[in-house]
Amino acid sequence: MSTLHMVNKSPFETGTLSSCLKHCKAGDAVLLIEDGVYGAIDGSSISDQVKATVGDVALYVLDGDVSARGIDAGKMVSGTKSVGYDGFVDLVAEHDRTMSWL
Amino acid sequence: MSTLHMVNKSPFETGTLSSCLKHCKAGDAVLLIEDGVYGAIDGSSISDQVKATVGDVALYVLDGDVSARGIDAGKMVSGTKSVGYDGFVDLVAEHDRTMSWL
Amino acid sequence: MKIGVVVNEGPYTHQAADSAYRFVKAALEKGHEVSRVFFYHDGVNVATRLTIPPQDERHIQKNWSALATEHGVDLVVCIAAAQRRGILDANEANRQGKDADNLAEGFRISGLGQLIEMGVQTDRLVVFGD
Amino acid sequence: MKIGVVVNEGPYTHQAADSAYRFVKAALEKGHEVSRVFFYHDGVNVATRLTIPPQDERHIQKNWSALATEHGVDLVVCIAAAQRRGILDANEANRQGKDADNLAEGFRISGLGQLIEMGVQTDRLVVFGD
Amino acid sequence: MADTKKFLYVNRKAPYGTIYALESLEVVLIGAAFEQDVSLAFLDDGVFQLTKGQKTDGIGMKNFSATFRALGDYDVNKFYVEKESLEERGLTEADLQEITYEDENDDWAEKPSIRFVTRAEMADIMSEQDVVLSF
Amino acid sequence: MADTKKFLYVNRKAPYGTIYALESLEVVLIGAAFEQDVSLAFLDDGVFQLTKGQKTDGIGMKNFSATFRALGDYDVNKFYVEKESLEERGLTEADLQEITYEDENDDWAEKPSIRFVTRAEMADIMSEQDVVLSF
Repeated sequence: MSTLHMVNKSPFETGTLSSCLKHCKAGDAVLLIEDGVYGAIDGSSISDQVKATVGDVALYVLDGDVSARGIDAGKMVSGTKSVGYDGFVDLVAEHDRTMSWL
Repeated sequence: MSTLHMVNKSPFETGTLSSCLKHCKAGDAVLLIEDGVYGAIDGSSISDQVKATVGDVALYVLDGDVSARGIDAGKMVSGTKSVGYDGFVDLVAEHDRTMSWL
Repeated sequence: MKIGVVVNEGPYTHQAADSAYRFVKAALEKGHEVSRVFFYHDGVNVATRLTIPPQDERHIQKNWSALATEHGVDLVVCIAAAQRRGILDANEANRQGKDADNLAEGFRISGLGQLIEMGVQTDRLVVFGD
Repeated sequence: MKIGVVVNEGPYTHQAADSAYRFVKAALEKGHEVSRVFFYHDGVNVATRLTIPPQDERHIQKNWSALATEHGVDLVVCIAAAQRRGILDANEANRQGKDADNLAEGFRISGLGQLIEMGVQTDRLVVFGD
Repeated sequence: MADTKKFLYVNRKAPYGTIYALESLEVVLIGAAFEQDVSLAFLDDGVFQLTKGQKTDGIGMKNFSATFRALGDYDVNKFYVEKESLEERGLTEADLQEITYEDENDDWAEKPSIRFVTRAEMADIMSEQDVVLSF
Repeated sequence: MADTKKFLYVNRKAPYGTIYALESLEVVLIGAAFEQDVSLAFLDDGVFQLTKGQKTDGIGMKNFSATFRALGDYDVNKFYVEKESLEERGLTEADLQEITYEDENDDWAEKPSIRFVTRAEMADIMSEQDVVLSF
């Protein structure tokens, strides 16, 4: 039994990603979409918190949103997995529930 | 020459108030409206930053927004001034420019 | 798998309606059943047929309407949210004494019960918003 | 003093249109001149005459229209933002081949130049948004 | 009942500044008729929805805070409020309104609907749901 | 010119997730015809508007990042970008696209439009304006 958490907001504008990470359980996954993908940038003011969670919790980014925002794959937190919309659908199916952090 | 800064967002949801305070100059005023009025609550995770700024910078809250949200006057950071919409208009007139932190 | 989708924000202003559209298309292509999409809050604004986006931009309403026509996806607009925001079908306009309506093809107006029902009947619920 | 006002969010969803309305009323009561209010982004959605808010809620569009009628405030809706969101007057609907229009009384549709002009001509500009 | 599901309504936004809190409550009211196992989560700015003493005359908006107190009559009586969210906002449990329900399994005794939970407990509650609705 | 005012467009939001960045740019383009003294401020998430290498095919939205490079032709060439905002976001100056203008007062020499400023300098710039437009 695991949860797919979706975060669509920049972690530098809102506390949404931070709150999400504090409510994840081992085996859960976090999918960053839209402005949420900024949360995967390494070397930022939030990246230490992200790195402390990743491992027990899988971190995904939606590739179209990453490319749109000009974020280089090399700039992302190590272990971040990139998926397309088809991978997004698989993640929804694989987890028991989806929770949107709006 | 001074600026009236307006903040309408909760400081616990977004970094807007924090960013605003970092860009204030002595003689400026900050007016908290809508969900921004939560920024005046004392004893919160943001109140130290607010208190460090108030003095050089005047802090106002819009009273209708405070009452709507059930915030007791006694719970607010010392030095916070309460105004109505007429006081809001005066603040706009008294300062050389108004800057909305959206 | 049966997937339900909720759209909480209006077109163009937030990406939510775009993200949801791409998600639904991908789910259908993978063979999942997306029986219903529920539009709530400003999401009801997706359903107006009066938008005229610039020619070099995507037409969000038409994209959604095509999903209804081509895949039979049930596009439900919450009536209470729609009335607050001025989204009406011909029946409602008539009943409320309004001189115009603006609901686009493929959308229908109904109650919040349709959202709960979707939650009960689907295997997964995905919410797109702000 | 001449005050210009910008409204960047739609009705009911965000408080911006309410706050701006109360501000404008207070400014007029104090004898200031509020010659124009410019509606941009989702703010254009304030201008639809098709809203039917619950009876125990304020009617945001009618509040604004009354300011135009009673105080001559010029309520300008940005044409580009309005077209993206499906806000049209009868002329535009006709020109664009749309079968309905929804602009409320007291509002007029015009270009972004009216926003810049307002900035140039007023002593203070106050922006309400999200 | 075979098709009873655990529904969680997640409230993370403050009232009045945006409509999400009000329209979320409208869903809860309608949803009550469906006889599902309903819980409400209040965390982050969502805890502000439950403050007592809300008076909206000054902003011309409808005060909907009393509606929370009516939910007990519809068997909606699990309000989980996160303690850490309160603390970060300078609030205590005493700043929230009292919300009760009558327990039909305990001779209609009046009991508090609000249950204060830690962040870890909130995470557990989230992980036990069938359907999570966020607004 | 008696009625030339100092206009500041404040950009604090990321592109694509919301429309504010795009529609703000549309105002700047129209405003350029009014021959005012225009500056653009990029701070907080607004700095993300200027990243290079944006490719929007995967989300079906219009890529408007090239439009910033056209603003120099309209005498809009003061792009103030806050250094602290970049750093907090894990960005460096090299992550932003190059934006230049031709200086008519210096034999049309090509010069950078982006000026990197500290937070304190940004506060000074804000305090010198006649009109501040935020989106």
